[in-house]
Amino acid sequence: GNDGSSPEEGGSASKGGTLNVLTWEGDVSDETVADFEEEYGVDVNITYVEDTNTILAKMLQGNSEYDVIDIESAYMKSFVDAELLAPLDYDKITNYENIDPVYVEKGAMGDEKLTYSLPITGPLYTGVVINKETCPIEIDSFEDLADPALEGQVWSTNATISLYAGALKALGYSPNSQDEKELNEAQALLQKIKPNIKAFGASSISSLETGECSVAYTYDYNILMFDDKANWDKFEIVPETTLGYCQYWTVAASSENQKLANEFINYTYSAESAIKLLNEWGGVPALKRELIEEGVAKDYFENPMLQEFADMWPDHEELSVSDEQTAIMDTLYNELMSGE
Amino acid sequence: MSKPIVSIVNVEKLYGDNHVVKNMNMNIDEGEFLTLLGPSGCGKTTTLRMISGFEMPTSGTIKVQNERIDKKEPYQRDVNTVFQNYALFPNMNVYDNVAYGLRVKKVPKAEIHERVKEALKMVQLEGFEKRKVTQMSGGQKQRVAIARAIINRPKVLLLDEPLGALDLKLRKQMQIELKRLQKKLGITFVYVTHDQEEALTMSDRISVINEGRIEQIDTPREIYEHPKTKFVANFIGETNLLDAMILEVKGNQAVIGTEVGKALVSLDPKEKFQVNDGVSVSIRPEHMKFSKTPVEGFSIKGVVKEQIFVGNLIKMMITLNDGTEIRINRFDAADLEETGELLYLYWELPWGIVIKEKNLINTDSFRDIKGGDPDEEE
Amino acid sequence: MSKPIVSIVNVEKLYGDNHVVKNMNMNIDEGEFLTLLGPSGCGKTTTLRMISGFEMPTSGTIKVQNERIDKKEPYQRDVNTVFQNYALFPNMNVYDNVAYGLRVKKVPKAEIHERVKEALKMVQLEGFEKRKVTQMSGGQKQRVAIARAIINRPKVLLLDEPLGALDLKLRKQMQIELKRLQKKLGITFVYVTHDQEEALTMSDRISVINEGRIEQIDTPREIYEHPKTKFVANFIGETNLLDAMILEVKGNQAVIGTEVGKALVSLDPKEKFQVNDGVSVSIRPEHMKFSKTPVEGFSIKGVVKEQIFVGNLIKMMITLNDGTEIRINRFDAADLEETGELLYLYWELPWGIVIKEKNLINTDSFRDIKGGDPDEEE
Amino acid sequence: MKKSEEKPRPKGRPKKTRRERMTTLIMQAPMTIWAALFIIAPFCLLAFMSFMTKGPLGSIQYTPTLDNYKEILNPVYADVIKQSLVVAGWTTTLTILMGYPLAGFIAKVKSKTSSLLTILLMLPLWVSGLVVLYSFVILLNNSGIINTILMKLHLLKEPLALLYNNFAIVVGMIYMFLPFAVLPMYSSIEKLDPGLIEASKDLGAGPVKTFCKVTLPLTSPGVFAAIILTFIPCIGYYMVTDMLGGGTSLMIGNLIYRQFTISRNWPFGAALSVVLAVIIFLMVFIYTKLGGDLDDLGA
Amino acid sequence: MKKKKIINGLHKTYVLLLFLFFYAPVAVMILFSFNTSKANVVWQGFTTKWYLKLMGDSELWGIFGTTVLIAVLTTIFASVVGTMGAIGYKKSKGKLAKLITNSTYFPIVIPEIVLAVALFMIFNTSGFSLGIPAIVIGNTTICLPYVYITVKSRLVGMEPSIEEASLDLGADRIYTLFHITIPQIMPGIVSGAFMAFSLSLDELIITSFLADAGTTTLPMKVYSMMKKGISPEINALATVIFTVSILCVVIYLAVDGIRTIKAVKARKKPRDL
Ligand SMILES: Nc1ncnc2c1ncn2[C@@H]1O[C@H](COP(=O)(O)OP(=O)(O)OP(=O)(O)O)[C@@H](O)[C@H]1O
Ligand SMILES: Nc1ncnc2c1ncn2[C@@H]1O[C@H](COP(=O)(O)OP(=O)(O)OP(=O)(O)O)[C@@H](O)[C@H]1O
Ligand SMILES: [Mg+2]
Ligand SMILES: [Mg+2]
Repeated sequence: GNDGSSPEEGGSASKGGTLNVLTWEGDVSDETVADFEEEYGVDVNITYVEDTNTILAKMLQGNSEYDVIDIESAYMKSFVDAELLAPLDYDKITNYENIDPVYVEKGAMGDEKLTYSLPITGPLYTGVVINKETCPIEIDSFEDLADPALEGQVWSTNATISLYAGALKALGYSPNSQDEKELNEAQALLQKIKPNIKAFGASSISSLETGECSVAYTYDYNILMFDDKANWDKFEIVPETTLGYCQYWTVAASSENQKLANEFINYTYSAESAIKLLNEWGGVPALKRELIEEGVAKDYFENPMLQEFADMWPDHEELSVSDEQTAIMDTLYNELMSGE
Repeated sequence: MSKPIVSIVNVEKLYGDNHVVKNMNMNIDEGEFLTLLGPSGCGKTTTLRMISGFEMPTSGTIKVQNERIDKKEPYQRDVNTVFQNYALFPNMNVYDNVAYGLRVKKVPKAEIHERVKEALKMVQLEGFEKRKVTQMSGGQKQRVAIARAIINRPKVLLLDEPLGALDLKLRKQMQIELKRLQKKLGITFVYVTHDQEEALTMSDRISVINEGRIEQIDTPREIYEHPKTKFVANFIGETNLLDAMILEVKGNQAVIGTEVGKALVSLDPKEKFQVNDGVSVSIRPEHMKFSKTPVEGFSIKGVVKEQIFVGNLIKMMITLNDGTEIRINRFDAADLEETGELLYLYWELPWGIVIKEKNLINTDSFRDIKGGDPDEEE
Repeated sequence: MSKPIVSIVNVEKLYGDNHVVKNMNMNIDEGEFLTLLGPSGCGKTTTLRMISGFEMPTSGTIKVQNERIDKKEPYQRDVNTVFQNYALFPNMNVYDNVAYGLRVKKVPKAEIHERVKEALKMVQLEGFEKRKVTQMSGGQKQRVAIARAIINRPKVLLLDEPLGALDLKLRKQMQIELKRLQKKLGITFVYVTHDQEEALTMSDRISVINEGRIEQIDTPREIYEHPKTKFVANFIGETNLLDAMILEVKGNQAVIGTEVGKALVSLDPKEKFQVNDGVSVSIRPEHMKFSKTPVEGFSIKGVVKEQIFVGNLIKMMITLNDGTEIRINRFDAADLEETGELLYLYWELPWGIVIKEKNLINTDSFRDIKGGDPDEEE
Repeated sequence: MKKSEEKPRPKGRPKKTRRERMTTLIMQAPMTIWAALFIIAPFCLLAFMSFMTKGPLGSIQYTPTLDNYKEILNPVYADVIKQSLVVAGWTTTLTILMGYPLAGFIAKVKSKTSSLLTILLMLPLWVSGLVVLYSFVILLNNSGIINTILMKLHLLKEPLALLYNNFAIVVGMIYMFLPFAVLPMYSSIEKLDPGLIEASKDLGAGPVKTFCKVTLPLTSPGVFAAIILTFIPCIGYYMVTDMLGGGTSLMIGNLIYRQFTISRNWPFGAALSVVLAVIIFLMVFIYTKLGGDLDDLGA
Repeated sequence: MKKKKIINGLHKTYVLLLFLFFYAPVAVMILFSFNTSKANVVWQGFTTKWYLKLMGDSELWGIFGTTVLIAVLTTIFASVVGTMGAIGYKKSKGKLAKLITNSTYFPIVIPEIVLAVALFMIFNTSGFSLGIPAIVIGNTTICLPYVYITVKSRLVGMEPSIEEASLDLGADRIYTLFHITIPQIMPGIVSGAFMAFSLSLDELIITSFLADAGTTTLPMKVYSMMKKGISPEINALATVIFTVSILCVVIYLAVDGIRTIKAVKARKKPRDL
């Protein structure tokens, strides 16, 4: 393989033991995990995240045995501030070079120098997606979702941050604004949109596919984009509405297996691992394209979105939420959701 | 006899293969107290349930006041039941239980009130209106059940072992009460019991049932003194049964031979007996006599095995040669005989009841129905 | 009397405020058949449960063979119980039920086998070893329960209404069987029943209990013929009770006055009676006589209200002036009297039993205990 | 006579022997400890926490405050609670209405058949409630199986909105809780003495009257138990609202869940839990006062 | 009578429809385990690849194993603690006894999430580490009342004199417990245990609060997949579980049927007495 560090030399010290990895579905392929276990002779426990906040809460209570944690950028600052993360050992992460510089240069919000974190894949976006076949109106801004013509046709993410950040951005504010006035304005906008919303939830693909909804404000459309070639023409994103963020590998400060943790992170950056991931889950690769081009389907990179996503990234202000913002948004959210 | 209020004609009932009621024919007269008596499982409850409508006869007809009712729903019949376990509604108090039948019929409130009071008075439960039925004793519950049934003024009241769950003393007391109530109301009572004493005390007529068949319908006295079958003789009261054969017929009398000796009996002139006929002779314990010397015509003897003093009588057990045990009840509180003493047994002729063997078809019920209604249906 | 095997001294039992057993004193002799007789709720079961160890006396001592056992666990006592509802182990077959007591004691298998066989033979259940107890009839279950209890060869066998759930016929039969078994085994039986006839039939002695108090302990005959209290007279057999006052004492006889007339009685020489003493006179229905003309010394009269034929006897109901009902049983099957006829009542002197009023303290049980064991404790 | 003058022994004589008490104590011990450690103590702590203050990043500061409860007075939360109760109420009503005839049927058939039916009823939940629930998304969506069939049959032109509304929530909830609700109703119907039904008919009441006046009142313990067994879990079971309801309105279960996850505000979550617990306790209290028996809940 | 037949017919039809309602989603679940689409909402084509994948999916089987392990442990704990408690508290009427027995009912009458939160807090505060032991404790707490109630109802229905008969025959309390009481209440224990097992298998709320890094259960896995749609592989696993359950029921019925046939034959033997 083309991985820089050979398992023999790196792994000898860490033979045996267990590595607890907390990650999102789709951020590491099952095969890679199995390969790693075999090569290093360790057990890898994969736990899937439901919500990063929960992890943060658990870790703040000192009740966690995770070694490797997959964090979304929005919470990076909180994790760093709470000193929950250990600095990465770049000596172990030799595959660092494989990563597309675009993603490394920008760094993560709250960890701009990537002391603690490395992006797992290319950027993810939350934004408005339209089913071109069924959407009754032209949409080019977030506010358009309030159009009465869309009544009962909108799917929305249920992630608080994305909701308010999207509204803030549409109003011309920073998506990470903590200003109460600005947030209240955002609330007013959301309240206008809410009657149109059919459902809040995680998975939106199905509802767009089944015709349940014609528009979705969602964070997982990228998967849909790459999953099925037929969808490439059917769906369209509204670039003005996008929020970008990345998932990052980090190592827990409390981890007793830091060396192995770094080795694991390094392992996922091998071209082989990246190819397996793309083939299993799709998505924007974090590695340089030339390293993986051969491993994936011929038409994989023909998807026009792929380039667009990569190109959009430098202009995006990554999401990052503070404690105060969480508190305010939360109250607003409860208010938003309580009325009929 | 007055006109029949209930008539049961050729009724058969099968549960699957189980032939529970066999060709039953019976007329029940207006105002009479008729008891169905028989051992457990003989089909008494089944018969009652067919009259009340909870079971359908497999074949045959049942009429109440000449109206075929076997196609009516139970709640459309003018017949009420007092259930063995009372079946009081536990969610209602005494008043509501008794008023139930009237409320269902939408009788005006004032009238309900009136009639409930009257019914409760009838069963001597005034003042218990508000009591929960779960807080009442067995006898009281029984009375509520009766009040609840009679308030509807049914033509026929069916009672399925209504006193079965009560203790002896209370039972005796309720027997008398029930009988009085029946007289006062003038309603026809069809009463089920397996307690022969109860049947004898209360009934105008008793219908003795065995394995789904009516063995005899008659007045208590007739049944006690002139059982038509061995089963009836044995089931009603204690008795000593001797299997015998007629050796000699002399007018109304006969000499019979048993395994343990000869004896004399008098014959029923209405029936024909011949020499060599197999018969059974039933002699009640209180009619069995003994003597220390042989008695003319009798040659049955045995030894005293046991004598027990039971309240007002002395029960003697005599063992015959072939091991048969004969019971004798003596009411005179004279001194006991010696255990082991040899005694000669005899009886006064009228008390030795002769029953023909193979006489078990219920001819009697046929006779009974003959006078019944003429318009029998297909 | 032989030496007592169970002695109950000054035993009291309270459930909360409910005084269930009151200062009970009783000796039970070895090998005797003692019956506790009394109405429902009088404390019979409680007494039995104190002997078997399922309840602790609130105060007082209980000894079996001079050993205080009230501090022993039930399973350490040489006493076994036959429960009213049998309490057979439903998860075991007949053999296992009977063998249970021996298995617990780790008796060798061969011996268990031997003894189970013997016990089953004793109760005539050979061949039923493998039968599930749920598939047996009431009488059979009863016998298994007895076999299970006697296999332990207890010194005392306690039986709590063992025949209560059986029907009349079977019950009579089991009474005789039980009595025979007791004689054969020679074990002391303490038998509980509320059926006085059963008590009279089976017992050597009867202890009549009323509201937690022993009213009288005596042989059946003595209890029937010489009840010490009104309660006993009333509870044992049917009786006619007349409240009266002594008007005149003449040697062993007395003239008494009731509300409905005068009568003669003979007095028990052991007790002192004075003029003006309040007494009750008990006359059994079978001892009450009547005549169409007045009888010397008696001036009680009444009219015939009802006459019922019950099997072997005729029950007459006579109403006196003050409304009291008098019952008369006639065993001669002669013709009935006319209803409404005026009759004069009398009795032969020995059958009019005089009971002193206020004679309800159980002096008798004290007398009984006096001869008891001398080493009573603190 | 001397003996009887002796004072009765002190009343305190034990009713049971020492061994019996020992055995009882040993048997009681595990459940006592369990209840104390894992039920009573946690609830006490929960109550305690509800009076604490939220610290930065979701930590807890042990300074007592009533703010959490004051916050609950905010009409927003009253709305959330009301909304939850309404959905739970609908679910419960429909579950009972649908479950009662089923319970009646199970009670009516032979005992073999009835135990088979009970097993069949529970079996789908055995597999994994969530996976089966997810199947409802496949069944109910606009181009789902039901809409497709109805449209193929030309019964519909436009697909019916079956998913992401209260209808879907209630269907899902019924699916999850009906089996549990049927059991207590079944056992109380089975316990009903058939003699009482006959008595009622005998007294002239037709089937409908008999049902209203006898059957229903006498099986009400089972119905009450079923109500409790449906209503209470409904309130907290946020998965169904999330998955099938589209989450357009917040339920109290989700709200509490959010406090411990997204909002990281434990004291407030604790306070909400306490309030919810109190509401439910009041209901259960009324239930027992009406003569309900908690034992019926075990079916 | 005719009316009765019609009503009976309607009743049967209703029950049939209700079971249709219950099994429709199951049928869909089974059908979609053969779906090629990963998002698994729209039918795209038939495949058995998910079953092949499932066979080699050590991770999923590991999760399944964890789930079953937790359920088994929960069942054992709940059965033992609940049974002992029911026996021990059968006759107790004191205030303390009431407190304990009533609090045992808490988990049924309180929304699960409240209990989850309370347990989560107590473990955190006391420093008891989360993970399988904590999950088992949590699940046991939820299942305990079911075992307690079912066993208690058996105990109440049990003839009290049967235990007394055993003592009377010389067996001490322990012997009586094992030879008389437990066989008598076994059906209660079994149905309580069954309840505990199935509740625990499907338990999500408490489990996800009390899970630690290395522990995932099947419901947790399923719930986390909601983001992208539940993969047909999960459907395949659920189908396998379902099939096994059905097989168990069928085997049970068969064994039971054979037993009844035997019993009927035995009864037909000539009756003694
Ligand atoms: N619903 C039924 N299905 C099948 N067999 C039945 C049914 N009801 C009664 N039987 C059978 O019919 C026979 C007669 O039963 P029935 O209840 O009429 O007897 P019974 O004379 O009332 O007896 P008991 O004195 O015990 O009440 C019995 O053998 C009984 O087993
Ligand atoms: N465990 C108990 N707790 C409280 N009171 C009891 C208890 N057991 C019995 N009693 C009361 O004690 C009294 C006597 O009861 P006991 O069972 O000894 O009566 P009994 O003579 O056996 O009656 P029966 O003939 O009905 O069996 C009754 O009033 C009963 O209510
Ligand atoms: Mg009957
Ligand atoms: Mg008793």
